[in-house]
Amino acid sequence: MSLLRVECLSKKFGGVNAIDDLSFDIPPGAVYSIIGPNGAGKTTLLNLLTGVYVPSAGSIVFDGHDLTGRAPYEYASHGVARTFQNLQVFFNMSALENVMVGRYMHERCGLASTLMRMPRLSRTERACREEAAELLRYVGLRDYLSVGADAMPYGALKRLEIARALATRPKLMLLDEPAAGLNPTEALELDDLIGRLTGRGVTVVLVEHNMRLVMGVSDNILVLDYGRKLAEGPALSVRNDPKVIEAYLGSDIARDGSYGKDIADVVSVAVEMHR
Amino acid sequence: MKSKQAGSSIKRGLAAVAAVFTLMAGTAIAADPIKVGSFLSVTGPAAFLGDPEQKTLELYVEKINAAGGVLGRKLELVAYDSGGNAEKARTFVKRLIEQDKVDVIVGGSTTGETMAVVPLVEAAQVPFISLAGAVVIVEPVKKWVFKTPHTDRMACEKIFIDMQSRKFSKIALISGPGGFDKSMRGQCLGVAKKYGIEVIADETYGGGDTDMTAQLTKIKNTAGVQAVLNAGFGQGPAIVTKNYRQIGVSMPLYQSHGVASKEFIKLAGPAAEGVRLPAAALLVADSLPQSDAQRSVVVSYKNEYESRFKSEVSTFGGHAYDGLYIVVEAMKKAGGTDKAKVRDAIEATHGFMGTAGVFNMSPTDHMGLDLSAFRMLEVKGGNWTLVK
Amino acid sequence: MSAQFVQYLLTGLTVGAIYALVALGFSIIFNASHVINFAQGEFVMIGGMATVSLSAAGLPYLLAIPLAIVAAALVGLALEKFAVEPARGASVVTLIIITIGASIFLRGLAMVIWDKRFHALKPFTGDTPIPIGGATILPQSLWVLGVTLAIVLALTWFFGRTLLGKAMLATSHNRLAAQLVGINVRMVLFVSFGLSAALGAVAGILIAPITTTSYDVGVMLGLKGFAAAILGGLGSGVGAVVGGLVLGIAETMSAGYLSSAYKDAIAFVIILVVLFFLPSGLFGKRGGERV
Amino acid sequence: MQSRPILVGLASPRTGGMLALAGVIALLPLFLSNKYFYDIVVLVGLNAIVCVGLNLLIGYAGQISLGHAGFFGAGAYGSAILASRFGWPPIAAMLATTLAVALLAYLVGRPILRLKGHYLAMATLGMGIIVFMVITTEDAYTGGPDGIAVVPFSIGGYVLQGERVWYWVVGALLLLAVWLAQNLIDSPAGRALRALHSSEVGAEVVGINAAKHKVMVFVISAVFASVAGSLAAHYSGFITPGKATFLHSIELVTMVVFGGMASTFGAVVGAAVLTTLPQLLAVFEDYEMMVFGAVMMGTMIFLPRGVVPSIARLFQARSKQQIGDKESGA
Repeated sequence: MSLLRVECLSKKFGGVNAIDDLSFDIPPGAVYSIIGPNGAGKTTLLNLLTGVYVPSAGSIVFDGHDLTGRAPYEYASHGVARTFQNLQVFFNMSALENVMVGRYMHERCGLASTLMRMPRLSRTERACREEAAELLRYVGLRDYLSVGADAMPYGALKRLEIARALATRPKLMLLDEPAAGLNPTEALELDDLIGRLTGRGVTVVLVEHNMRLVMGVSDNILVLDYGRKLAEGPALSVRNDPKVIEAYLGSDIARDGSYGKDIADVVSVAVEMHR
Repeated sequence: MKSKQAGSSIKRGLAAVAAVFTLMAGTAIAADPIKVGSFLSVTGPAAFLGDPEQKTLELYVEKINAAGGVLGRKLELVAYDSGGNAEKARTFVKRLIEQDKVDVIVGGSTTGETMAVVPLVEAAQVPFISLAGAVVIVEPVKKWVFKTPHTDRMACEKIFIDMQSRKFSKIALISGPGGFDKSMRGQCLGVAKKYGIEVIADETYGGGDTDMTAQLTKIKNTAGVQAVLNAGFGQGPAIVTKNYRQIGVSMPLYQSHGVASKEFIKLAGPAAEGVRLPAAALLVADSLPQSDAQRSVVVSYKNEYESRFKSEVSTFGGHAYDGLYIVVEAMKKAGGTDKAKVRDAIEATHGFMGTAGVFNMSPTDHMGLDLSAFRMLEVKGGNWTLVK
Repeated sequence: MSAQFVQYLLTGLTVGAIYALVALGFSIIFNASHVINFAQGEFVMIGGMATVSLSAAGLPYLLAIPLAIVAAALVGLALEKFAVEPARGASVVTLIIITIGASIFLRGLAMVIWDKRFHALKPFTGDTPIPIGGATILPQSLWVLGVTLAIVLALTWFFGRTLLGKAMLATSHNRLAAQLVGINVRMVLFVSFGLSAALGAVAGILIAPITTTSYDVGVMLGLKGFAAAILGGLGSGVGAVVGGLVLGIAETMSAGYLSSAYKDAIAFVIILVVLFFLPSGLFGKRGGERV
Repeated sequence: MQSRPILVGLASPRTGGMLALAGVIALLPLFLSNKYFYDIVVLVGLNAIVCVGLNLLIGYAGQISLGHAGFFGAGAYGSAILASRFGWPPIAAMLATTLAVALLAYLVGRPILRLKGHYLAMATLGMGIIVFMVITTEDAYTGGPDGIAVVPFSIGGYVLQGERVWYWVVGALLLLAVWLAQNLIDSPAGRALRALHSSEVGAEVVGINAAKHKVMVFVISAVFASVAGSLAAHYSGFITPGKATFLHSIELVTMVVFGGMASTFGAVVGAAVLTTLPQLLAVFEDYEMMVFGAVMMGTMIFLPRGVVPSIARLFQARSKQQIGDKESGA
């Protein structure tokens, strides 16, 4: 049984296939990583899997519901949460309020009782506040409870997004490059955090360039190249797949040098494996 | 935290405003001079009305004071600019009544602002002479409200009589977006039948429109139209007149008294030749025969105004002149500024010769002009001339 | 019937050309600053009124017109220098309110310097209507169309061929990148205000002989220009021109064939419908934000 | 964050601000020496009600509207026509009008709130102008540009008349409006609005239906404007299309931004300042317009966040500094 089933998914942007006839299954409880060179379509795929983009073809079935073509908030209501590579933090609020927004689906009430401020609302508000504070502590942001998001450091914002996503009580959490821009210590802490997420019963989809992180936590890895599936399988088999090494070595350097460090990572890992 | 600060700063702000208010209140103590209140569209789309009206009031209040005032008291003019906005006019009239405690109000350039303040002056029982055109101001009669300009209905009638004499029975109407335009359009449609005239095309244009050829082309292509009447004021009629000639319409064009000033001819240029409109004798002051009873009044007003402000006289300023002098005469008759007595005296105005004609008011007629006060004018050689 | 159509078309093109010039002004400033300059209409007014007063002072058009354009451009530069520049970093809405304040200020100033009356400007080359296919057109309308065309060509050259123009274009695409390659972004902002003020002034001068001018003509023309710029797609030069022409023609056609009372409403309905299907206007930038 | 003691709760920003506003409304009559001043304050109150609603849309949800004078005008004319021409009881006329305006806002809002930024500004502007044109053109019902007289407001035989009575009515309604707005802001829905202001995608992926919320707040703000319009019509006793023009829409937005976006009390202050300013500036006569424009520009240049937030920030900075001084001194 799979939590998320993707079949023949395609997305075209003006004639270019960003995602091309892609199919895969994600079982519940796993950490499923998506890797690939820059421009392989990883973020596009995440946008498709959360309803931000509407697919050109194919279907997305989550937890038994066909969500193809639905809006992001409908994905969320079925238990899909995500973080963003380009942060989508609510900078006009405090950290606590950011997480409280994440509780929205479980707390909202009718317009009339909102406007009249019924006592019930005050109670749920208090509970919401406490739960949000708890989540901030859980991701290690206890020092930032009442700090404005616009005054928080980058690393903290990344974890803030995770806390906000957790607040929706997701079944599936998609993390888009959570380690990018973090220092090695923070990246290590992330390792631990992802481990704890699966401990809570949340299935994790990880898009990441940091190969040590990916190789360390993943149960399964999907390798994308030009929007197509290059390889899929457990970390070990993907590591040894010559096509993967070829894709990384052969194309990425020529295409774009901006992720030099990641490439070096990949190369070193790949070369190590080949010996 | 933020909004708590906010709350206390509002309090401070409001207290400051209130303090200013009380200061202003303090200035209104002396009641020695006779206070004439006014609110006029000195700016905004009706500025061409309000501007000469304000100038006229200033000029003649000064003149009357220089000659010793009224009943031994000086006149004091308290004037506000309503910008043609009825809401603003309402507030300023409250200010005139409550704050400035004026004895009488002469003002209201447009019908909209006049009608908006009617309930206020009626409630406060202050004599009010409006300078706006529409017939609704004095029909039905309101106890404290009078007006000096001819009504739009009279303008329609004057024009239709002229059309009748030229054997026109099918005409087109084109009107602007303002209250004056709409009201006159309504009145003309209402009285047309009485003069055996049928309106077979009825077009409108918008405020700030730069071109009316589309509407005029439609009129031109309407079969049977013998003459065109344009109800409007401001720049609209000038553009209509120009476009009219541009697309080569040959039927006679009538304008309303809303453009009764030399400025219209200047704006429309040569295209204005042959345009007819009904207006007060003021526009043709110099060509009035010496025997004309109105001549001395209009010539002296024209000369006073033009030498002081170096700009052409208009009938609009004349309405303010008439209003001011009707009030002054009434105060003299009433022997004071008692509002009820002044009102009665205004209502009893009889045979007063103003720039618009002879005023004969009565309890059923709070304007007091008849059709004879209107003259039919035609533009000839770049000037207004009397149609014989 | 067809003569009627031609007449509506000619009228629509003339009016539309003026809207297009005003819309171009909106777009140029928008590209440089992402601000909708609500004082754009006042440049139109300044152009017309300054020409009126200069030619009344005895200057021939050949002198009065360039002087009026320069005057408007100076006002545009001053607006940038003293109102927009000091508020750098403020939100876009704040900047918009500043330009609304500026437009009220300029209108008030014009009222004091000049007066509240309408003024006529003599047509550049007479006012004998020229017959075209059963319809007529004023020589001044030809001036409007011709000058607009010339300006569009000149702007195409300016943005495509000159260094400054390319710098302005680059800034509109990516301000940060432009700054990084050494473009003086503040200079671009400054120039864009001067340029669109000059464009506005030209529009005001061209139209004044047809419609007369006064201290508050800027309000409606500014509004229509804004509508045209949005219809065409903000920031797009082609869009501004097409938007202006479409708006002008839509207005006259509705006045001619449908209802003159509702012609503006019809024009706005057309804009709303276009935006419903093309949320960034006819030629606006497509594509959403990247996440 | 633990549950707070009751006393602190009372002094919370919300309650504190409400108490302050109530205090101002209660005490202001001490300074109002005649009906004219009452009139100004009533107008301030009516504008403030519109601005409090508009601020929910602009300041919190981040959606611009340049068409709210249209809703104000629709409210005013709806009430006026139903009550004065068709003889409905004013309260019924007002309710029916409010419902109709809410429906209008809903039908218009659904398609146009998909637009963003300046495009939304244009669409709302166009909608407002269309409402205005209907009001001026359909003169058989609306009286055209010259406007129509409106019967006084009455409830069950009691007629609301006179500036003083209206002062208390409008004061109470303003408090109610502020209370409703504050309740909305401090609720899940309010947070959702602020969230989609900051990042629509971010809000959507936590389950917020952005389109629905935008339409909801658009309708709420339209209802505020419509009710204020209905009241204004009955209060004035006469209405003209002047209050439905796009210039008035811009004036309303200016009040909100001037007072401070995302600050309910800022909206009230903005309405107060910009409504009274023309009265104070009347002494400048011909220079009034220039001074008004200059005040607007100057304020926004030097207090770009609007009067209330900028001043609040100033005080915060100062009090922090004072605390710092004390600590370092001790």
